[in-house]
Amino acid sequence: MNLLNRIPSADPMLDAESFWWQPLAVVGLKVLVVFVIGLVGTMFMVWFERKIVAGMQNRVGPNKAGPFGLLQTLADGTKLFFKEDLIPEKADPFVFRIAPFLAFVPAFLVWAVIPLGGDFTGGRDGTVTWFGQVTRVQLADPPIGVLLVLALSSIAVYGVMLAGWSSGSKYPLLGSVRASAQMISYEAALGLSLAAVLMTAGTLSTSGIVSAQSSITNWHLLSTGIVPFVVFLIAMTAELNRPPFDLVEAEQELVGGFHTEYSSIRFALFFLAEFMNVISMSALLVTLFLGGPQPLYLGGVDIFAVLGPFGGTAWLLLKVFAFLYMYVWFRATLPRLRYDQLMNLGWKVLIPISLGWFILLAALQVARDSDVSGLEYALIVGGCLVGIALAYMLFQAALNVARRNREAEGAAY
Amino acid sequence: MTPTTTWYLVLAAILFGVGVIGLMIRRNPLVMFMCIELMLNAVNLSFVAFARAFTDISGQTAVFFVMVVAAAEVVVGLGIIIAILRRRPGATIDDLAELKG
Amino acid sequence: MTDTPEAQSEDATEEAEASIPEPEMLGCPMTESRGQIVLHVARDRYVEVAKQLADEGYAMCVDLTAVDYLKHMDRELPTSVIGERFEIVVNLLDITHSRRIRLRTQVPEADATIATLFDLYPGTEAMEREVFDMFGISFEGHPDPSRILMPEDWNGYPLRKDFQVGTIPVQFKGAAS
Amino acid sequence: MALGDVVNDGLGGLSHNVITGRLEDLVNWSRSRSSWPATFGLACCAIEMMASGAAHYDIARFGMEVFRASPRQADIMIVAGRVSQKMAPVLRQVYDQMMEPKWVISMGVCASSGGMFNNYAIVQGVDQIVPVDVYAPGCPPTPETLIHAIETLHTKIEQGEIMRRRGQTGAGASIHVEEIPAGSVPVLLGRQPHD
Amino acid sequence: MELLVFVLASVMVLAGAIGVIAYRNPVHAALGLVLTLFGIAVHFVSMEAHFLAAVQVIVYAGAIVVLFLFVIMLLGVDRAEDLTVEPFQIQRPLAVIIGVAISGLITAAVVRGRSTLGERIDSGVPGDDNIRELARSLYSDNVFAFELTSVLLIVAVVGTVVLTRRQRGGVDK
Amino acid sequence: MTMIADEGAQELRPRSELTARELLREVGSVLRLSEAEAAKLGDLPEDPDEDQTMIINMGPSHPSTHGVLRLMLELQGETVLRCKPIIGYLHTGMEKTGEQLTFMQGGTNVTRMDYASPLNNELVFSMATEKLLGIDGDIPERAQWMRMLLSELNRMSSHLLFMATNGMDLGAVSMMIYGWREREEVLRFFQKVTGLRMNHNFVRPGGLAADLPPGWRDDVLRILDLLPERLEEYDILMTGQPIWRERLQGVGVITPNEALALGATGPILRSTGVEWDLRRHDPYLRYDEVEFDIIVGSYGDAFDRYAIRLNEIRESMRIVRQILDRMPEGDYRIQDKKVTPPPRARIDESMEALIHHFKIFTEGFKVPEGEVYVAIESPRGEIGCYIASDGSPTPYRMHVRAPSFVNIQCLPHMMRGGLVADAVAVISSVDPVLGEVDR
Repeated sequence: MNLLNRIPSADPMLDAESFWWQPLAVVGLKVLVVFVIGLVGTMFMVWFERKIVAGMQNRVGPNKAGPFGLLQTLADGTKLFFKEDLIPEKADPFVFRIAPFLAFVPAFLVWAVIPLGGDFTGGRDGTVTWFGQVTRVQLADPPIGVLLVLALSSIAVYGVMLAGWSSGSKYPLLGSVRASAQMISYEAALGLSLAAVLMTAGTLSTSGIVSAQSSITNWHLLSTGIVPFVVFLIAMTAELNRPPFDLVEAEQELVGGFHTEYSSIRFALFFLAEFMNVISMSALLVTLFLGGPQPLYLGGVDIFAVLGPFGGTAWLLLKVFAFLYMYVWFRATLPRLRYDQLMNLGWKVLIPISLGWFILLAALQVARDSDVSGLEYALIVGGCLVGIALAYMLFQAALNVARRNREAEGAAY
Repeated sequence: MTPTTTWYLVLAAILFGVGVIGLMIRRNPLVMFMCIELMLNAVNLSFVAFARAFTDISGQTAVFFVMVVAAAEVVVGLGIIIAILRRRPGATIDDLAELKG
Repeated sequence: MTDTPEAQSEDATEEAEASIPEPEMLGCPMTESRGQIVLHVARDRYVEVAKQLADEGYAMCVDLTAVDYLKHMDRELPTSVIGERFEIVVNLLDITHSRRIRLRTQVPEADATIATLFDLYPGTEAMEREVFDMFGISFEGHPDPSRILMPEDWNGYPLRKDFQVGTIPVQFKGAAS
Repeated sequence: MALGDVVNDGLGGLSHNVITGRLEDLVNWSRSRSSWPATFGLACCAIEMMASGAAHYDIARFGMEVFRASPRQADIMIVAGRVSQKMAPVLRQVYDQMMEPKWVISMGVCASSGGMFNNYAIVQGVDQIVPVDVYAPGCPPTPETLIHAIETLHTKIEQGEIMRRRGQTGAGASIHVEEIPAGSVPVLLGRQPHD
Repeated sequence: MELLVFVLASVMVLAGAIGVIAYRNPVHAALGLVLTLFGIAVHFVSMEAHFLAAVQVIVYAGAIVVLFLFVIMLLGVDRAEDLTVEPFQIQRPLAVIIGVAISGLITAAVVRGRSTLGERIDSGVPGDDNIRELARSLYSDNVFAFELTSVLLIVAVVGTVVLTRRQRGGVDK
Repeated sequence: MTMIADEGAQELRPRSELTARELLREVGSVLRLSEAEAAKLGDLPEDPDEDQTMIINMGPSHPSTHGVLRLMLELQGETVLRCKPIIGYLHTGMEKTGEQLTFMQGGTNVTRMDYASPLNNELVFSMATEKLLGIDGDIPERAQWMRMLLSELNRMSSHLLFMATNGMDLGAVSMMIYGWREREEVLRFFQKVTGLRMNHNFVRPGGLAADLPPGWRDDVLRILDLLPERLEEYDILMTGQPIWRERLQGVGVITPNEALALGATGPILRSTGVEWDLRRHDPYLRYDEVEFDIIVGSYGDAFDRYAIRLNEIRESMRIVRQILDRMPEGDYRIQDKKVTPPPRARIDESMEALIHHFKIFTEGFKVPEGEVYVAIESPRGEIGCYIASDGSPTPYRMHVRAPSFVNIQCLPHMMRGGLVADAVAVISSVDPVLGEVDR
């Protein structure tokens, strides 16, 4: 057992028996590319958001730092880096120190399993050949790729939670309790809508999911019937603490939320993590529902075909970009939800909907597998719909009863 | 030298022992719960090790069930702790004796 | 104010008119100031009169303030009213008939207290606290008789006429919050 | 360049060479391009301060639209409006909570000198409590005036030395404010009221 | 390489476990538990149980320990426990003895019986196949148990809600 | 006072018979706790008991408290049980300063109280002074209409400011910028007329400081043409927005009786369904000659207050259009030598005019003895000015009845039972201007 045998174990495509430096070079190159894309993307995202919001508000936006203000993020970062750092007296020093890293590292790691490009044209499986190595344009392709993302996003809670707790002051604590409740609640809806995709694709690997979406009708956006996509989008926005779900940082209510006491480079890490998360989760959304690097044939033409091997990457970036713009749009227009409304939306709307839809999809899948006739198929669908409708009515009735009980118990508060 | 199944089992044994010690010396109900989790994890580890040793997936299946049961147990246990700590702040495990009714 | 000859002559005419009974309302002398009705209420009938007015429809107490007449102890007042240093001025409003009335109550310096209107008009809470803060007149029965505008440990009552307007050095006492 | 200098003064003890000189320029540039203000609106001037963030004036051009509610993350405190005796300790506390390097703009005459309110309630100049870098005149200063003040401050930042604390350069945060024990009788200076 | 992974992960596991029982502050203890859980997840990966590794992180680190932390913060019971006070003098040494004895016994049993286990059999089912096989096992052989766990979970949820419900109209969460 | 010992009925009286004080005590939404006591309670609850509540301080430098309002909130979880507004962080001693300034200078002082609608402050002070002087019936027509024009434009700018801050407090960041954008148009007109964007000191006893500049009509028309479509944008962005409605509807409810008892005026009183607007019910200037509607709500919640202000902008625009049609020619100030300084041109020619000018601006004019209370409708409610004069050129006592100061007492009643996020919406919907609260 040598070193080389294990390094690419996450990437079974790499054949370790060939020259030793080639797999190493491939892996190193990938790590470098992912790291650079992550950082530059985040830098660009911060600038992009400020510029677009400014545009939507009839303002100019940053334009003094570098051409078009492009270096604004660099200025922010450098400034924060050279600012005085402080650990509050009441804080728990150890936890206070590690919390920003707990928020930052998972945000970065998500990139490892996102297929960043590759050749998916004409039903190919997205492999490319570098240094004589057949590989995917993806840092690692573990068989449980999607679960890894879920695991990372559940770890990201720690950064927020511990940051608020360790600050030893009231507003951050309130912020972190809010944050953890919110993230846990929406994780369920996120997972359920994800399950719909996994069932349709029949695999947990991200590259497998992309390969399964070979044409636009196969895109999970359509093949799972839009609903999981919408649920995933909303739950993801909540998971990212982006407006209109940014209660955690609700400046008007909780000053700065969990990072109120943070300054200097630690604050910069939270700041970076937030934007990094926005990009990486958008990329995940694109991977899961919109075919990732799969090209979109407009009138039978792949407009990025001219880019050759980078066509897939261009498609991915374009799709991600659309979602980034949408997030900025959300921020510029939507008012913030209230805490109880947020919880209601998560528990009483999104989870039941995604659960019901998942059951429906599962029934269809079973029907398709057991090769039933058209009439039976329709019956199954109808039965499912009736069942879901009944369950929904029962659920609503239960909610009403609960509310009435609560009011009867004393609506003092 | 590669680790064999024995190694994993020994590690699991030590982890289990640590869990036992923690369970006995700590008095904070929350920390005691964590010690129980440690012991469960030791068992999980050994299950997976056995599963690989015998090339039988049922070991992993068992781990799956252990996890689900652990989740349920933690939920109920924390519920009880919340209910008690709300009424008697700073309660230690000895105060749980009132559960005997 | 009454040093001038005109004022003295006004006094004389007032004495001459003393035979004509002064206008009254609810047993209080009533005067008119620039077309606005003013009731001069005795301190012990203050709440009672306010209650009667409230029953008459003056549902809202728009304003409650005070004046320190330290330099004008001999100001012009109805004959039955003895001028004191402080005066509480209350403006009531009747929104159904769109009419206003003003109450003026004399409060002596030696015993700068008066009953609170909080029972009738809860909206006077902040106003009475302000008067307490600025003039040092305390309101009996007020639920929260404390300073409202100045820091809690402030000395003196700024709107009294013997409180100098002048600046004072920063009283920096460390943050309170 | 003696080692002792470095030990005593940190990087400030180094005679500037290409690397440290460029670094200083970079840091000063970044500080001036990204000076986040703390939200500290008090009175009329706060309205104009917010107006300067709006569409017509847009201080976002200087990267300044990031009004931080938490003083820990802010670089500039814009004291916008009159500071009362009751507010003074709070203001000082917020200033103390800000991290170095930090700057203060005193916006408007009330903050700068008490303005027309020469009376018992108003602190006659916020520089009695915190060190002020730039005074913006006007009552209230128009957004243009505020932007001019900000640009003046930016020039100041760009010429500043990064490693020297303000205490050493004389503009220091180490300003000592004498504390008067609570409950003391106010000393009346100022003019007497009219008779 | 595998040795290195084993050693590092084992150090994580044991350091975390000792942290759990030694830290006075419950939050720190919970962080120790997280460390242990990660170590175990690494072991799972190196034993080709990818799915379980992911579930370990998601369920244990992402839900159970977060729940612990949540309760600690919500109740404000994060004051450090005084470990020096011990009502039963005998309990501590006894605990150590029992713990060491249990570990020792199991270790002895394992070492004695290692011939039955045999040496490492490197035919673990990798990748997707592992997940498929696990799924087949869950949904065919153990489908009854699987359904039972769902009942168990529902009972747990309902029970907890009943347990923690405030008597008078509580805060609507 | 003697009380006859009467046992009376022992059973509980029905709620309707309770005095207002008993009612409030029963409801108990105001936190009666001094700061010292609050400090003693400490930060976090020692015993997380079931009934344990947490005291939390919002402000004075908190982003959503509109300056320096400080709220002491008693929270259970995130539910607000009781609260106590703590004010005075912007106390400026204006009433004391007002006693030092002549009636001529007084405008500079009062204009800085409600800095969102300075012209209304000047107007009420000038009207009180005029009433004391006895010249309130002689103000020229053009001055009256000009005052109305400025007052209504100021109402628009103030309500636009509310739109901006309300949007900001609820997290609609763009709305904030839009509000400022439109307000800037009005301010530009003010700057042209008065020379200043805020704190104009333009309305003075006897009339105004200057006539309208040439081309003013086009400027006003430009604003009137611009605003309606922008207001429709607001409707799309906020009024029809489900999240916006969710956040505001049913939040911060106050009943008409509570509002009356607490002395609340303006949009707060109107949101409860009470039709009370001084412009209609106690007309001043020439408001009885223009047509406009009083916007009244029905639920008394934050959404009603928002909608009232939004529609009042539209009503103000209607009034302004009528003013444009009817603006008479004539003098912009009373030609009373006692009060009015001589025109600039005459100062160069005549020595007497110069002396007269000098005397008016140094010594001021003497105002006859007496006391008067004048109230007008400011964007926040009834702003009143109580002046007691002793015949000298300075007021003996100058008191301003500030609408925000009284309205802010509604906060505890509106917040009770809401969440912290609601508290923010409630503060915003009351629209307090702290300069006016603390004076």
